[in-house]
Amino acid sequence: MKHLLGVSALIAAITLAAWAWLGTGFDKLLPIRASEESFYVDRLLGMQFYVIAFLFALIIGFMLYSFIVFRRRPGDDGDGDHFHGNTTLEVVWTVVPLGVVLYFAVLGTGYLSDITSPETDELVVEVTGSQWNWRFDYPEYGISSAELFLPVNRQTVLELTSIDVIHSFWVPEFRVKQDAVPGMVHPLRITPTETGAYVVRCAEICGLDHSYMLADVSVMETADFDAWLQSQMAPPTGGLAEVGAELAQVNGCLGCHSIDGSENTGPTWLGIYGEEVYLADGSEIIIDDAYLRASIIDPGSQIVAGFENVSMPANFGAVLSDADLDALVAYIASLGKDKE
Amino acid sequence: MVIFSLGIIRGIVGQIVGTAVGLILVTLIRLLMGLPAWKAEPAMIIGALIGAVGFMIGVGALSDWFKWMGGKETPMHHGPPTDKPAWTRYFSVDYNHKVIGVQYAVTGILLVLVAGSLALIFRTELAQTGLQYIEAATFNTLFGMHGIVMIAGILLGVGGMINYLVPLMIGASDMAFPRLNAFGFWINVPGAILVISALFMGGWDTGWTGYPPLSVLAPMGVQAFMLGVYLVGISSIVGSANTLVTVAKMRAPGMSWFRMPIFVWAAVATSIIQLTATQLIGLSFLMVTVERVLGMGFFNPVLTAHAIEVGSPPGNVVLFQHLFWFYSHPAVYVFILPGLGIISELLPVFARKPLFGYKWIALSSLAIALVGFLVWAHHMFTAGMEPFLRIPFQFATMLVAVPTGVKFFSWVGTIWRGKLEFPTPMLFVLGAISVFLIGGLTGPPNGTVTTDLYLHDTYWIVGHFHATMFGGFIFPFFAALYYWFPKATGRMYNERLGKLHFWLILPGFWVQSLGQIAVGLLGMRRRIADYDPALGIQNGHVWITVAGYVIGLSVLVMIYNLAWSARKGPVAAANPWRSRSPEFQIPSPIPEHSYAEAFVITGEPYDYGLPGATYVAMNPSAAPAAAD
Amino acid sequence: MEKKKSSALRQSFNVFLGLAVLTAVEYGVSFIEFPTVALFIIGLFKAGLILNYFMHVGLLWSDGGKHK
Amino acid sequence: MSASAISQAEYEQQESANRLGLWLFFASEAFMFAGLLVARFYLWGDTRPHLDQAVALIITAVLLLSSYSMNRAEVMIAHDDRKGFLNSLLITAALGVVFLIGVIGFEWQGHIRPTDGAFGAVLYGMTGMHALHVVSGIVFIFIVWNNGRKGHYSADRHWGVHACAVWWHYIDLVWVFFYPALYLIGTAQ
Repeated sequence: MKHLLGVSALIAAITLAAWAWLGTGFDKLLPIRASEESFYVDRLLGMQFYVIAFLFALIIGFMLYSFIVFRRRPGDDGDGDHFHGNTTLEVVWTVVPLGVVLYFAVLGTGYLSDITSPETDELVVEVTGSQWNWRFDYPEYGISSAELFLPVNRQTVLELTSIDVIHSFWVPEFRVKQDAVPGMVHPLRITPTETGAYVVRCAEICGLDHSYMLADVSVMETADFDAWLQSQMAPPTGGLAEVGAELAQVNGCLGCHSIDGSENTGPTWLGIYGEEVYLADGSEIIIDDAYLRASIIDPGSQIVAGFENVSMPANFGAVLSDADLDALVAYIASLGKDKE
Repeated sequence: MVIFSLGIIRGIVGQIVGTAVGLILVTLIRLLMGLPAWKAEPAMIIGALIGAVGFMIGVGALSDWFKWMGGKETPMHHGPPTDKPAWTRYFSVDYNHKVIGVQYAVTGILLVLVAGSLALIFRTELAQTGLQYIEAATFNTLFGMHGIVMIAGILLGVGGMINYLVPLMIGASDMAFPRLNAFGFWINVPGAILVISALFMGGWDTGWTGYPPLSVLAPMGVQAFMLGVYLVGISSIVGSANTLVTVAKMRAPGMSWFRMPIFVWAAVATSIIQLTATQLIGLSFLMVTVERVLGMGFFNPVLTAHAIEVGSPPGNVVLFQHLFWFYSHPAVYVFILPGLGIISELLPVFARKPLFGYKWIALSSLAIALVGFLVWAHHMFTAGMEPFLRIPFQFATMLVAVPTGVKFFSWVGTIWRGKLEFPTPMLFVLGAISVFLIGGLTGPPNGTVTTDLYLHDTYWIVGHFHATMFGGFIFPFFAALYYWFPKATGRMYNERLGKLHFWLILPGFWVQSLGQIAVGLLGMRRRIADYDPALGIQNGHVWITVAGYVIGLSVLVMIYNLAWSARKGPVAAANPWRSRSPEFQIPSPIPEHSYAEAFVITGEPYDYGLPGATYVAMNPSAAPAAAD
Repeated sequence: MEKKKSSALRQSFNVFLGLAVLTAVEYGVSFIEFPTVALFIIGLFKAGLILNYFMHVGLLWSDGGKHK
Repeated sequence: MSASAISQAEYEQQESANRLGLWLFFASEAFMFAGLLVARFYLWGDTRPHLDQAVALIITAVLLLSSYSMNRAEVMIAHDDRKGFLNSLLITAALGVVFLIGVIGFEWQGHIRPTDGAFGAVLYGMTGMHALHVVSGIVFIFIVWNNGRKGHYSADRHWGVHACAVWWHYIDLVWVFFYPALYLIGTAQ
């Protein structure tokens, strides 16, 4: 009995110290909360941390106490007390933890439905991942962007997909994440609560430049967001080549194809138009409009020598319209002329 | 040539010859079919498979079976080779389970060292933001290689403990199938060679999980890695079948299921998982292989024109994850259950008390193994599987906490009111409990969908996972090495160096683990070569890296200690720990044929502190016959 | 001895006949609207016949394996 | 192995361990075959490709017949009829070869190619994996036949024959589930 009192006091002391530390320090363990979802996640995580702190104290308390009080004294090589177990205790420490985990599972289920349920008047943003680029489309407004702009305090449903490998959309300040899977569209609902600048970080290993698969996020006041929409919906002022430059940016072409002649994963676009090049199969061709169009739609068909091991997503044909292709080709052609 | 008397040398030559044969064969077939003669990947696959067979033929693991096929008899040879030095048996096919156990354990330690060194390379890179020492492509290969070599090393370590200990503990003369046992060990060697050779085939950038479509697009190294895993998987399957038959059929008289040493229960639970689930990682990797080589689109969402014409549905990348995790989740229980068995085995000895709640601990191992089959999809909460599946898998996952908790509480019950002594094995057991506690308690937040949506694919998971592996395998494995060292070598290790090892690795690991958890909470993603300093995780990474080096140093201390003590250490007593277990009732080192005469079990295994209680009656012919 | 042999051969043939009939039934069942469950149940029956008569699964239990 | 040096009791004890080991291997393989079935239902759902039903029925019948002849072989050796045993074995192997010809020579020459999306992948994956096991069974039969020819088996000691037979039936058992999954369940596209 004396021992049980002692160990209880030790456990209580460790638990209270841990709880006191959690009370002040929990928020510092995590990034700021910038979405409604983040408050749900943090509340559940906080509750779990308090229980974890107690369980940690429970086991460590018993162990520390035993090390000190039940250690073998020098010269004593006798045995400990002989008891085999206690069925009541075993049942208790099976049933009580069962109750606790079930409680948390039920709680978690409720929270999950809170953070995944749709609201009316959602803003729809289509998010497309590709190696190593994020592209954001606003289908209601016909806008594409390389940066994610969101209005504050309005639920947005991100419809995630990928055109090559699996990526994962994650903004730590928003907490929730969802994989962008090729061949599927998965929704992720976010209601930003703080204006400011954040970063999308790809959370699923997606190849060479996975670490750098980032995109800027800007959460704005509703009026600012509307203004941004208006500016984007205005018809393009520049020529076809400017539209193409924009498209190259949004679709992540420039991740692999440089426009200044520097070496990268794919061939540089500088001065490429009108050039004679050797293909991987040894034949020689001239890079013209037809070749460029064909290579965007089916990159594997005519690979330039030296780039045999590079794989470009094979389904840009599905995401780019004919007009888009014209603009892109015009843009590449404009880079060719500069060199001449 | 004297050197060819070593099986392993013949095996490697066999693997080289076999690989060459495979390369030539594929090239010839392609020529005959009128295709371009050289295509690297099919040639490499066939070469690797024939190479593996070549290794097994060369090392001599198939010789007896070939004779059986011809109807010849092959008497079992037991004992050191007669025509060459005794140490050569460790480098050749040997059928004694104690030799095979040592082969497993030493190879396992070697692989763990390789994998740990790889980790230190990319850990050094991560100490600062930006890329200083290695390129992103190298980094990506290294963490995948670290993962899979570590897994192979741990599987071999588990195999070492089971092969060495299970027959000794149940009083069997050997494993049920000694030749299969040797085969099971040796197939790991070409497997490991293949995995490591991936480094020279362009590496791969998918991590050890090999998710398609990335693994379909990755360099050829991914193929070598998957084939290597396939071979290691064969070892798991035949080894576990062997263990289960041994335990079922070869227990000493009087040893009922609930009188077995508790480690045997852990071995049974582990073997059940290995026997069955391993098939599915093999299948999932095989599917990736045929998709890469033959274009079979299990996981390809894009259809060809002809596929649309015949009305085929597309492939589905999530299918891979279901198949893969059906093994790879239970696999972590394969790693930890034997470790937890070691903890339960050693605590009573050093607390001088019966194991608290023997039956509950025994059955909790089975419960963990069985529930472990129902939780795989908790790795896929964000993966885009059917959303309704998330809830049942969340509940099933939380259930794992219950039998795990039973173990913790029973351990506490075992040391409570004991007379604790703290030699190195006991220190490692207690350290294991503290480390596994971190791993266990960080589990439920990942098992709950809502919080996992944040924690998934962050360093929190890395911290959680390493804590379960160190607490569930590495620490108990070290405890086992020190504890059974006198039985295996007949000499004692150096206690001072043992304690130095412990007092380096314990704080080292705590810092590393808590550091990983902390940077993960702040937003550090897994598997990235470079991170954003704006997250405020730079200092955390420095701590983790330094701690990683301390852990590495401590392991070197252990290796020096064990290698030196095996030859120069003081001669060990038969039973240095005053254990009741059968293997401690016979001389150190254990003779070639462990038990001169079969023993009889007459009592409970852990009756420390009960005067006059016997467990093992070593001379049954002299003692009164026991009731069976 | 010869008697036992012929009875064993007869049993073997009867099991074969049973399996053949069940396969024919399977083929017929596949033309009804939702055959999956029915096919699965017939499959289990066939598996049971093979396991019991052809593979002698019972030997696993009957031959003991205890130390003699 | 026909080790005459050991007693009948020892032989039976070893056989009992062998049998358990073999069945554990079956349990293991069952998970792999189940994984293929899972892939089929996950990817195909309630559809299936148009396949040649006649070929399917014939090869299924051939495999069933081979199971019957394999069972006969085992009954024969259990009653010391060596000639009948060897003949039945050869018939079984021949039927196995016919099955392989059916799969590779006819089924695989249909309009579905391996590269045809989920249809091609699953069809060739399942039949290919099964055919690989049939090949292993035929090799096993020839080893047993060769040893049987040399008189290595007796009514009391024929574990090798038993193992071979059970392995062959196991391959048939897998086809019991593969056949409806590939050819009968779902709507043909």
